[in-house]
Amino acid sequence: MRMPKKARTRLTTSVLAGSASLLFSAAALAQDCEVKVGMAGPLTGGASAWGLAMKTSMEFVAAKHNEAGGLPVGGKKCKVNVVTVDAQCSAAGGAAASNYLASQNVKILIGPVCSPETTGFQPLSNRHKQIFFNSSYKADAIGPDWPYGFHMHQGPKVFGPIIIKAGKDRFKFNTAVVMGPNDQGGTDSGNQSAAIYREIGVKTEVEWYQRGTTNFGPIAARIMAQNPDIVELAAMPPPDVTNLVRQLTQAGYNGLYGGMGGIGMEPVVQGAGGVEKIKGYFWLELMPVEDPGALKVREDYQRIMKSAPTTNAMLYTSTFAAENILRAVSLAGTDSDVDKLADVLRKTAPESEYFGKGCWRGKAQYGINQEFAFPVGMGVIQDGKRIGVERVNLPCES
Amino acid sequence: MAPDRHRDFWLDLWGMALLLPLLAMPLLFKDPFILSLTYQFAIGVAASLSVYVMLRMGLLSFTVPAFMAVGGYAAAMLAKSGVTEIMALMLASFVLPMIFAVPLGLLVLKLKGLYFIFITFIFNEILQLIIFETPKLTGGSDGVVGVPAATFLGADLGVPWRQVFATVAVCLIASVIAFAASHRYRAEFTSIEENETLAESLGVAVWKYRMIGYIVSAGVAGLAGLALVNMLGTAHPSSFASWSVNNYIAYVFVGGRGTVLGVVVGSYLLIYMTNVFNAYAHLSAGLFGLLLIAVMMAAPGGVVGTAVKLFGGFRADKGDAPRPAPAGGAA
Amino acid sequence: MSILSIESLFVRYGGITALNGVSVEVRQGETVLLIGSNGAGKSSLINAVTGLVSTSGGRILFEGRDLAGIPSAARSRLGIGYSPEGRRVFRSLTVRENVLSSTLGLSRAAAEENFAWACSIFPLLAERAGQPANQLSGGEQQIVALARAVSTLPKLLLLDEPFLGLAPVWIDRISDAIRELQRRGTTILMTEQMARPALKLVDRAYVMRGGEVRRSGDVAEIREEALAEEYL
Amino acid sequence: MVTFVSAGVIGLSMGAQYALIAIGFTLIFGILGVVNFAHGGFYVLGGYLAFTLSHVLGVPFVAAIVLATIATAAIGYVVEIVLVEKYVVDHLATMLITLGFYQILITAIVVFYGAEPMDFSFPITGSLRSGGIFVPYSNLIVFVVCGAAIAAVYWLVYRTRYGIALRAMADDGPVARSQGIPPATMFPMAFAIATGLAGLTGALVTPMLALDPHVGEGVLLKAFVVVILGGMGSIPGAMLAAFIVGLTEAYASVYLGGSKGALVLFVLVLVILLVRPQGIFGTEARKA
Amino acid sequence: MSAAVSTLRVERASKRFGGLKVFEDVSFSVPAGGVMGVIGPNGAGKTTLINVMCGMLTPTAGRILLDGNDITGRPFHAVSRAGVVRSFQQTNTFRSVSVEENLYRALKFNRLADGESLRMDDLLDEFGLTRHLAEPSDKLPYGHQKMLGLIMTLAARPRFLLLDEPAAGLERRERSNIDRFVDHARKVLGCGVLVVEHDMDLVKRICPHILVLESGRTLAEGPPGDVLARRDVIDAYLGTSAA
Repeated sequence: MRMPKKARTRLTTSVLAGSASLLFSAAALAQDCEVKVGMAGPLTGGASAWGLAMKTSMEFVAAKHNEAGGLPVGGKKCKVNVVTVDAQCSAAGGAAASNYLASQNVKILIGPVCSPETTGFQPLSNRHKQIFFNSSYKADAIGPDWPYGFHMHQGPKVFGPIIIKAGKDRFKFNTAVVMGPNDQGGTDSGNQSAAIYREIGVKTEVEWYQRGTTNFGPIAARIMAQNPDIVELAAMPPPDVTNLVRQLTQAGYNGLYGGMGGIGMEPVVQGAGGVEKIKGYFWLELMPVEDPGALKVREDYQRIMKSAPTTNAMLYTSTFAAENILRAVSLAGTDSDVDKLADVLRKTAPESEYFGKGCWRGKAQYGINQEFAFPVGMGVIQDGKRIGVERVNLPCES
Repeated sequence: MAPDRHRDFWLDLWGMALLLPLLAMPLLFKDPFILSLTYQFAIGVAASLSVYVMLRMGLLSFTVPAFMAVGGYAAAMLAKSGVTEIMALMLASFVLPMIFAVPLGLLVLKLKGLYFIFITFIFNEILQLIIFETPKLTGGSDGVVGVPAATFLGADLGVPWRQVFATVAVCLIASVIAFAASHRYRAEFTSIEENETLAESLGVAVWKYRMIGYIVSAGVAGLAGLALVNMLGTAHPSSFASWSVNNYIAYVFVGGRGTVLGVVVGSYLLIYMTNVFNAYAHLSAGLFGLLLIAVMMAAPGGVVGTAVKLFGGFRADKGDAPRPAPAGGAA
Repeated sequence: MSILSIESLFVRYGGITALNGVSVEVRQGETVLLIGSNGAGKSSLINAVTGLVSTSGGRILFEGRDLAGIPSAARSRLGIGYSPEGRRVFRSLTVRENVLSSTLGLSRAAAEENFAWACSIFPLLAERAGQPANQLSGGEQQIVALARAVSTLPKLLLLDEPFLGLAPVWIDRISDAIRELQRRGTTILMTEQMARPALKLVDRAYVMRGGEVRRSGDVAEIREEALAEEYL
Repeated sequence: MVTFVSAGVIGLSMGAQYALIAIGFTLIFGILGVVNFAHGGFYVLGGYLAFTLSHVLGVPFVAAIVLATIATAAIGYVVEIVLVEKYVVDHLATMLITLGFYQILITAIVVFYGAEPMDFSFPITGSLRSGGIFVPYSNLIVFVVCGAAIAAVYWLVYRTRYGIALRAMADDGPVARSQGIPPATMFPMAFAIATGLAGLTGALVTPMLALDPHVGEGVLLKAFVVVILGGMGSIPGAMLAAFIVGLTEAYASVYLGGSKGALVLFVLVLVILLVRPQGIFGTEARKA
Repeated sequence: MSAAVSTLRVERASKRFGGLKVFEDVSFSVPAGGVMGVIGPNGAGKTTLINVMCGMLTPTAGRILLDGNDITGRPFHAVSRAGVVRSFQQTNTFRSVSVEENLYRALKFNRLADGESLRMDDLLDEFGLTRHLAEPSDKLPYGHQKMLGLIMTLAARPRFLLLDEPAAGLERRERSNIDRFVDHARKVLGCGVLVVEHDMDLVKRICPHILVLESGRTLAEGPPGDVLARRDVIDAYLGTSAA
């Protein structure tokens, strides 16, 4: 959990960093070798927790290389610069972000995050030839239409059946309510989860609420009236999860929770008021967060960035994506020849200093093999006890 | 003659003239950032002119995103159904919002001040919810995606520079309509704003002009919606979010609420700064807020309004002409 | 001794010269009347003293102190009570609240004591204490406005058109109330168009017209025929 | 039946919270004529201050809430003097200025605390139960505190001379000044009371709901809805409308779902306003 | 265009606001080309009477007839178009714009092609406004603003003018401008004029016929010489008291 101890220093540093980068970008940085990578995502507004987690992860990996003297590119060691842009969680913002990064000659980036952003970004990525690693749960997050689009983690369609099946085996549930906000970010993920629950024979209702709902009391009462065995929370942003679980707990809800989309453990535990209050929760971790590699990420982050890493689950996947982006630049010997970069990416299996090797997948679902296939984690809380996060291997397709 | 009327006309004309270079931008530049700014400018100006038209009568309308959505979705659905001719799209996205404006206008135009603001704001919220609740018609929260590029007399406008050009052209037409209407009815509009009772005593049918203004404002917003949809290839609810109207209103006020030039300058300034700020990640919103406060405190009449006040001779306080009664005054 | 002396005061707004070098004197303990028809500048003068309109020339001395630059609220606290033209009671407040509204500068005990005192002069206040002021008749509202103005025990009471729009029976009642205040030693500067009832209440009068003082003097010197001439 | 009663209980609890937020909002409007776009921001600020005090500095929860309330009030006081006072005659300028301030405030919170939701929880958990009907203790406490705060505001506004002065100010500013009511102190005080109420609500409610930098927007929207429904500037109107909105939202959400429930609420508000444009307790449409 | 026996008639009109009655059962008529004065102490209901006649307010009872046609309840602007035009007590110009723009607007709002020249220029010259055409109207001396507002009413080609305290705020020497304005309106447009006024000299000068309102009732009616000498009228102004 983040404490505001160093808040003042952080404010000062970010203001300084802001003004410094203003100066530098103006002076066009006359250094002999520089690599530019980008980040686009929601940096302001309600979804900014995700965007900011991605941003800091990208900056962390870049700083790590810079600390080691630079990223080796074609025999030289290059300074890594991260260009970030706020895509504002809207389609127009996504499009503007693509244009902005193109004008900054950024050809490879991490993001966008929100489904609307991705909707706006995708068509322009073709035009500007930008490799982007998006993390949306859009049904067509990647696809043959956007050859430079990569997906930095799998969607519910991939891990969902495995984890929900495992969950069902463990907890035996027959009725489910899938919750989500009534915008694209919510419905994309919610509908996919609902489909999977239905596929394995669980009677499933979908409940949409208005984005910006401040009090989930009434919705909790509605769920209580439906009396499901399990409430699936994956489509909700973390504060909403906490809010809903709190209301459900108080309403005397005694059922299970599912977290099929990377919300992690904290929001549910926060909401329930402690692990011991939860009858059963199984959730997806986009990375196996209890592997030693994950702990190492946090350690290194703290050391290099001089601040605590975010609690957001996106930290690990973003770090993984950032590592692979820089690795591809290094291998391809360029940060601007997009086709060469894409080629390198497709041909080499993804690999991480922290998490080891992965592979590519996506052909069957999206028609294009550009999604990281990497073991995910399945976390379980049962009868008030944290059972742990176990590694779940996902099939490669390459 | 009347120097003030003419000066305002010239200021408005200068505003329109400042829009023309936007047409040249796609021909001259390839830099995507410049092109991106170009179409954002064009759409921003058209949307804020929709606010401006109503503001000429002293009404601050928050319905702009809703009308933009009506126009944008109309165009998207039409294009999806195979009609991609931009003239037809423009007709649809101009006329349909105007038709919507008639019953809405009958409902709200008797209101004034904050009640008008709040009710028009509620329209936006309702529209967002209606879009969500009608997935068959509007694509719900996913919006209408894969909208084919518009054509002009059979020529494909999908090529990037043409797309920007077409967007700018649509917005320019919208701006000309707003400009023309605000001039055709300038005397009536500004009289209603300044002294409604006197205007009425001289025979002005106030409700009629309010309705005309509202309808024109709706049509102009609809065209801006078309431009946005054409640019993104998507009619997406996030493009028409309620809070986006705050931006358009800020453009008008920061530039100067009295003239088209003010609207154009405000839009250019704030859209450019937003793009610059967006690179400052999570600080961007705060920087925008700082800019807003700085301008409102340093130049309460907006940039143009204040410049006119400083350099523009006798007709000083046009930019912020009729100040509302002081708080707690006889209400 | 002069409690209020106004020296060649000018007030201009919106192109109108409302006061054109007017001098008025009010001495401790007396009641002075400003009389004249609409637009004579009576209310402008009163409002210049309360600070609600700004002056563009001349001086206003209250107990020898120049009021220039002192905000309206502070003038009230110096001891200037004011009952505005048209009464302007706080419509959403009750009668009691109206009377207490001006007592912010006093201690609670003092405020309550003064309210009780006002009730003793105007029994109506006690009867209607809890009623919203907008439910009262014009005459009753005038009583409330008067009570509001005197509940701070001001050194000088400014009374702007207390009879405006009132029926004769109410004019008498308001007159009685003013007499009661006089008995208790209140110094009053009042304006009125209704010359006859007003003149019965005052020691001296200034006849105003077109922003200027046309004549002034003791009540005996102001003849009715002359007044009729000013009006009709 | 159980659901019906539960929804009612929840609706009342939400109504109390909305009332507290909306009273402040309407107070500022009624007295200064300012639409405070930063009102939701003060709610968020109250939450973060209470969180910092109680969870970081270890101040007892009750004291943390009191301190957070006082601090938001103090900040509101300063904001009025520095940003609002000079532009108070121009509704539109103050609208944009408070909007700008809101954005700065939220950005500062993101910089200090990050965008992640805080682990801020109410010290008391559990529910009062009876035959399937439940009332969470936290809700009960919030309801009681909100009720007490509303009563306190009511007392302040309707039973003290200070409150009389505030209402007199809202009723007829110039006459109020002439009766010795100084705007230079009343305006910032009114602003401080209002922002203090928002801060109190935030401090009290965010541990029960959720605390992240952006929860203020939904709150501001609710304040809008309540205040127009009740009549701009009317405190009793805001109280009544808050409960109408709370109950409507609760019942519509429970029986129709969250999304349709919101639609029902907005349409209801629209219909009421078309029948009674000045709001339930509004007297006349004030020009802006 | 003006009919031979054109009149503006108020028939048994009453107006109340809630429980408060402003005037009751007032009847009179203004003949074309005639000038009628309405006087009375403050609060007598004079301005409300004009508001009712011009369509800004609807009377609680009674009718307003223009040439025998009922115009009661017609919208304000429509009454103006029909030829019953009012002026305002306070400044009655568009303050932020120039004199010329004010006149331009007034004419633009009433594109009435027919009819002889309004000869507004004569009045502008006469009242010294010609050299101020380019100035914003709120920078003019009050007297000029007031006259400008009156001239603007002519643009509507009124057949009946309702003047609400035209002389209020004017300096003594400027008041004869009102006489000339009324004269002009009658000569050029054949206007009937109703004047609410406190300046009795002016009333005596221009009104052959006056009506005295007191507390919402007609107290007296007739030629000013007779009416103003009446005891009850003097009492109404100076007040009476039982004491």
